[in-house]
Amino acid sequence: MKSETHRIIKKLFLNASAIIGFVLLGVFIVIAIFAPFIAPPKEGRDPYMMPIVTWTSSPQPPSPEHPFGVAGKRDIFYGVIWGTRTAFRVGIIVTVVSTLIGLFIGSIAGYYGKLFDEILMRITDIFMAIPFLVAALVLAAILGSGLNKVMIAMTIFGWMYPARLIRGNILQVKEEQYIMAAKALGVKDYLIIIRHVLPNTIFPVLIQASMRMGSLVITAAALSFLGVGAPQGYSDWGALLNYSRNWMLGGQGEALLYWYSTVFPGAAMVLFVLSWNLVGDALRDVFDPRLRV
Amino acid sequence: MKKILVLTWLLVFVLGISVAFAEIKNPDTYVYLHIGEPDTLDSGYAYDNASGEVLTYVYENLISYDGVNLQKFIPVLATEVPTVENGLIKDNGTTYLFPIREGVKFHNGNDLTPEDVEYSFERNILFDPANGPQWMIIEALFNFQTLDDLVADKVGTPLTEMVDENGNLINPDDATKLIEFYQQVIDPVIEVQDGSVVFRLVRPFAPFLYILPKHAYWSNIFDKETCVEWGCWDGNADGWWKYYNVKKESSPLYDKANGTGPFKFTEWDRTQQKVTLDRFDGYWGEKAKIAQIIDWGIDEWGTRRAMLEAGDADQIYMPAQYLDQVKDLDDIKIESGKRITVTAFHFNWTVDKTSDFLGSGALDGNGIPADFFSDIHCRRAFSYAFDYDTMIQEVLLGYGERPPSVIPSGMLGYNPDLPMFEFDLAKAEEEFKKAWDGKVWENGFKLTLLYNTGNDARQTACEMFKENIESLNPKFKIDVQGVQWPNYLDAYKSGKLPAFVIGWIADYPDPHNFIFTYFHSSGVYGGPQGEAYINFAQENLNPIIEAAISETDATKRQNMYEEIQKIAYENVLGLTFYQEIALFPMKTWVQGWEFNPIQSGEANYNGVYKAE
Amino acid sequence: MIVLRREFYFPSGVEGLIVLIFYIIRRVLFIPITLFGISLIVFSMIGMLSPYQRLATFISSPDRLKSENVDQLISMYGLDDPIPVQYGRWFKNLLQGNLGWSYVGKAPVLQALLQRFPYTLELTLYSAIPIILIGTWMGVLSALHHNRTLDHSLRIFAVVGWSFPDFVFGLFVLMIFYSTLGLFPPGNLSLWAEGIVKSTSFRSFTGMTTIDALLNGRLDVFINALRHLVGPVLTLTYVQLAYILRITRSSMLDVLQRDYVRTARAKGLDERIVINKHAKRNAMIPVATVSGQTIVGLMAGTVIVEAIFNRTGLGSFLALAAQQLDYASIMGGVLFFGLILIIGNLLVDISYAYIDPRVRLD
Amino acid sequence: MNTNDTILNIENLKVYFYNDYGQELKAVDDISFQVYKGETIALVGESGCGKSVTSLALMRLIDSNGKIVGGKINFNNSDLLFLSEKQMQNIRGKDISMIFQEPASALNPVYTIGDQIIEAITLHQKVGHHEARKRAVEMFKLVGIPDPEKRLNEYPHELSGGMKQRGMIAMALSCHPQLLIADEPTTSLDVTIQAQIIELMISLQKQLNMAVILITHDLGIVANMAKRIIVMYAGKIVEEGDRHDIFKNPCHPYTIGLLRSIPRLDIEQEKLDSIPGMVPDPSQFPQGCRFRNRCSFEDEQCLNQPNKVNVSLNHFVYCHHWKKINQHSIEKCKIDE
Repeated sequence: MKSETHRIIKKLFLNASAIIGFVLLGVFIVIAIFAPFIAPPKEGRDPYMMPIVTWTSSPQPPSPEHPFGVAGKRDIFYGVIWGTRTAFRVGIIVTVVSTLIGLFIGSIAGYYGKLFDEILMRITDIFMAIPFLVAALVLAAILGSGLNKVMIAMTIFGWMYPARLIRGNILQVKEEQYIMAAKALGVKDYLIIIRHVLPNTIFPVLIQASMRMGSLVITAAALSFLGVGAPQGYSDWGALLNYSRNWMLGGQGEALLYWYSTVFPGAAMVLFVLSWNLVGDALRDVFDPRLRV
Repeated sequence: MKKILVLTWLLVFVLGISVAFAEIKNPDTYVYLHIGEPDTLDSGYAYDNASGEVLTYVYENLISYDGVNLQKFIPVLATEVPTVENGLIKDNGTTYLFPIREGVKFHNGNDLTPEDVEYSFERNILFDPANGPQWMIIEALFNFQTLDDLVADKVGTPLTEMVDENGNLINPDDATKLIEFYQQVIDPVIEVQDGSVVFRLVRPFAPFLYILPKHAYWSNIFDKETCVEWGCWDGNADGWWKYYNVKKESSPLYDKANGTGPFKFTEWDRTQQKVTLDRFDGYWGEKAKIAQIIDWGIDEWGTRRAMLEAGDADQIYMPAQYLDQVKDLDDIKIESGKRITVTAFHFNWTVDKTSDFLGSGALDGNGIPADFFSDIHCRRAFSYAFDYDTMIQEVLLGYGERPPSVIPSGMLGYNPDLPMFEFDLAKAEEEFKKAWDGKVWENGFKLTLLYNTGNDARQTACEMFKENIESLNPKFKIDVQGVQWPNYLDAYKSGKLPAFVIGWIADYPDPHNFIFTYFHSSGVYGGPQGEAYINFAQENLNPIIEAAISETDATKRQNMYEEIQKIAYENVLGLTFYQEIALFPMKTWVQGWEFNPIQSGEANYNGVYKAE
Repeated sequence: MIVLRREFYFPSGVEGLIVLIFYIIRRVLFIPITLFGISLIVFSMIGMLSPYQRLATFISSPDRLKSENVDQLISMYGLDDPIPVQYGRWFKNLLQGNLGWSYVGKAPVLQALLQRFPYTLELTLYSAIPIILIGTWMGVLSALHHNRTLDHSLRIFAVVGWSFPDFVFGLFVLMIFYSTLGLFPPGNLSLWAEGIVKSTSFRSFTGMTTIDALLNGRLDVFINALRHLVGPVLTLTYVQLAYILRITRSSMLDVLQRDYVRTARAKGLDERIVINKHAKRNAMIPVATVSGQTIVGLMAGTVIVEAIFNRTGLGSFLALAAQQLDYASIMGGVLFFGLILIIGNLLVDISYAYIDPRVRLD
Repeated sequence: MNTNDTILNIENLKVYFYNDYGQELKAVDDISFQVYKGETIALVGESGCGKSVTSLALMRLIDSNGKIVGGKINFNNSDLLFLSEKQMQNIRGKDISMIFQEPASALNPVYTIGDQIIEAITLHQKVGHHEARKRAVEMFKLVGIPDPEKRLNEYPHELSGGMKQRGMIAMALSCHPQLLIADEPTTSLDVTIQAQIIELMISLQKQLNMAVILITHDLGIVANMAKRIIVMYAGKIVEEGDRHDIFKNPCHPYTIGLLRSIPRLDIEQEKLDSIPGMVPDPSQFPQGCRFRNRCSFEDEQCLNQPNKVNVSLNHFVYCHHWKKINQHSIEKCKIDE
């Protein structure tokens, strides 16, 4: 077994994009953990709300006490740092919950097949046929706006992708001999699923989950653009970008006058998504049995 | 093979490059970009700016203001402005006589007749759609807020109970009653009298002329013939109720218009929120200088601004906070104008029990009781805790003024020397200590302030309250929440908001329009201020408001309105934040532009033209 | 992991045709059930709203609304009826082909949808071409240079596109190509071109301006329409590119391992033919499915691009309807999209059988 | 068999691979042998002994992480290692062609079997599609595929294993190559089909006077088809000779071990003899003779590389103690044909 893990680790670190991915992710994790020290919140205040530093709403250029400048009356640096925590919170909770739901439904549909498969897959098709943005907007109106309400919407309309993936994999794995053998031995169904079926089909789901970790941040940003999701002033990159979009064309003839209000949150978001994607790619290259190159 | 395909595709795209800058684009078309699109083109129903700015130039009114002077009228479709002196206002201000101009043509060639004028007003009154503007005319002529109330008073049962929702009588023999109602109550009030139209008011109504001039699109004059042909009320006494409060989209005038104004209605492209008007060459008066108007709703600020810079737009709507983006660009100039509008902060004296913005619902540090603001000290403490000057200087970038109360400057009843609230945290602390005999200061409180997302000024106002009040006492907690418009409306209209920021744009430049709206118990903002306030208003405000409306002597009305504003100040009924000065960025090649404080749009379409 | 989505067998000749027709009938029969399911879910979501919230879309000047008007309007539009009754009323109208009035589109819902559909279709098709072409081209390139600099740089380039919120990138494109260079303006058409399109002499065949312009022989209008398409297409392409690239890359990597590629080489075929003819044809199978999904996904996903570039389209119509809770438009729009999505998937599955003979349509 | 009609002469061929750890795997380490026109030669050995790699090296189709580090491959008196890729492509499929073990995955699933054969024919024989199709039908008949017209239009997944292998053979021989490399052609087929394929290959070889390199680990097939046998172990040739020499008079312990591990019908055997130990890891081949750690006759002399010893005409062995071992095996058991 040793040589196998050795081979994987070696393989991971040979691949340049994997290194970039892991390093970036490490940086973000560190920032997220040490956010209270890097950007200390005012006591008694919700740490996720960026502190108000001025009342004029036009952005101010970077200055010593606001290294990333001011946008929407608030300090961008604080927003970007705490935005890392928001990104992880949104990413992890939504991905984990929706993947679990997806796994549950997908494995039942895939493993038991026939009637289960037909019904569950029809339900999945229905959920997939509803355009996500519309569903999220209506849900936000019902639950009220704010980031956690939007997370619920993303979960309710996010489980279908892992479900379809796991079902497809299970359909394939189900035909393998070792599953027949386990059945022949009289092992109970749910044990077969957990011990035999899932371990062999989990990798693609993990890889897909890592990709979705990144993309959720973008979906949240899109929802902020539509006026739902994190309110202005909340440390969320999407909210920050939603504010700075009105200043992106610059001013007084200088197209890049307010560059900082877009560049810092934008860069944070791009690097965050990039890291997850590169990690996902690296994992797939290593774990996908086919790609033993 | 693939690379070639991609390259050809790119080549085709770039083919049509033509650098277009500097010289005037579309010289005889005026392109104005704003947000949203008209709600309807039926003047009887329309009650929003986007509709107003189109209707104002397609239809015309009996009279108009004399340019930007809102105290003087000039005749339009009427040949003379009725005054007591010229004998056209009689019976102590209850009878108004308008001689109708001849030789005026509608866009489809029909002639303007006095019957058209009578029909226009009667049709709108009998239409009186919910949330429509007709309450102004019904209040002026009949002293009732809605046709429903008028019918209830005259016939005995409200109209809504006699007619089902698709316009049929629930009990057929009510028909005779309703026909009589029309013949005896409505018809005699607006009569054609050899070439003129006579209005008979039930009691003197000082601002009656203010409801009729240009920009008051609810008093537009239709062509009876065309309206009947398109399917509106046919003018007979029988069956008028079929057209009462019909759904907005089923009105025949929803997307059609045939007026006498300087512009013809050409097209309303609802996939692009774009209205196109073309100059009406058969116009009786001085023709418009520009040939075509494009009134276009583009909601994304970045896109509007880019089109202005590139010259594809001549004028755009700009929220104040983006001023320094367009300030010193060479081919763009910025005009400004003070609208007759006031943004104020009001309290709900008895919040609806089911509201989830009360927290625990008691003075225990994480909530407020439903009648928190019925205690004057709480209201006064809030009045000291708001930094009015910073709001104007920093948030509105100096483009705003502070009227003492709800009556904006430039109108009767406005008096800058009336007492004003000032920002003084020390006094705020004193008041909080006195509130609810000390319990507020001891246990603290928590309340939620709501704003509708996208409205930067209202959001900043809430955040200012939060910063200042929370700095007084750590036990004070104010939660600021942004919600989508439907949710804001739900909370505000059902009385769930403890306090709210709201603005009012003048229907017509008369103090009654503001005072009634803000302070009268059945005014638009009366309801949401809660039970306790309605009782307070009924006792000490309604009488004066109603008296002031029927007082014809200007100086007496001025004192009455000042009296009302003093009461409002002493009882801290509302905190007026600002009267906004709007900014209008446009290309330097725009000439003849003029701003009228009462207009609903942002450009005088009949006066603008484009020249270097 | 390349998973064959479903088992389809498509024998050639007449026998195949019969199997195909039966398969289509079976799938088509499912459409009403799925659409019914969608309408139930969406309506129950809307049903959870309070009548006040749902009132918003019916009134135009909310800050002038009087309290007594509120109850009158609620009963007029039947917002306080029990949910099943409202659904029943909506469903009855649906059966008569009347989807109700759209307050957002200011027209009957069906008409509003049909007016906007050609614009979205046009933008989707024009974006699909570069997305799929460049996506597959880069995917193959990066597979052939597995884990070498070209592979990494292509992937990072594409992922950066994917990780950019499209409204940020859209505004960049607008700033560069329109504000500074003045090349590619937003909107559907320039004013003069729109004048021509709206004139009676211009016949509208498909509703898609570029195609209609060609059919009407108006090359200048065609070019102008294309110029207005560049901005949104550029944005959509760069944002959607990464997905196609990744699928092509991993599918290509998998195929290059296969024995038949080695057989092809052993036959003495030139490397280019081995890659383009033998390897690519197999690698494109999963890509075809994904491209089908991307095209259908684009239909709903162009909301933000339509807003930034001020283009008419279904996406922004639906988003506006959802924001204002205009339930008739939401219901109509969601069913319309459901139909497009299902038919789109059906077409993808059928094309699947053509591309991959192993696939059986049973 | 005179030397001038040698069509293939491999001298000191070395093919090394580099794995993820950067270690060098000497898969084929200094191999030399000749192939004569119209002769079938068998490369025999356990899997991983380098026989497939040798064949791929011949076709210059080594995977990206491998390299031909030394030696010469003379084919029709030109060294294949110095040919350009273009020249090599002319040879592949025309002069030398190859068939593989897994017919199921060796044919491209998305093209009909007809397309794939016609492609090879049109590539090398510069004939029109119609003519190529005619020749493909002929080839199908030659390899015994019934109803060739219909079969041509079918996809690989519609054919049985045996049928696919026949298709492969038809494709390989469609341009009448001088040398056919058959890499475990029958391994994945069931026994009855195996016999048919072997008969087919034998008859085709005679008809087309074609040299065949048969790569297999199944000595049964070798006994039927091959004239000369080369036994390989851990990347090296350990013994080479005519069929008679190898089966009758094996000298290398590994060859003997192999022969003894074949189940025999004609004699009573309670237990099969198997060679103790495992094939060494290619990254750590033992010093000197690579079989020594599994050889019961091992001594310190085996530490240095055994050189090529000529036992008799055309019979060579690479072992210091071959005489002793040979004697020992003759006494131990009579092994007949």
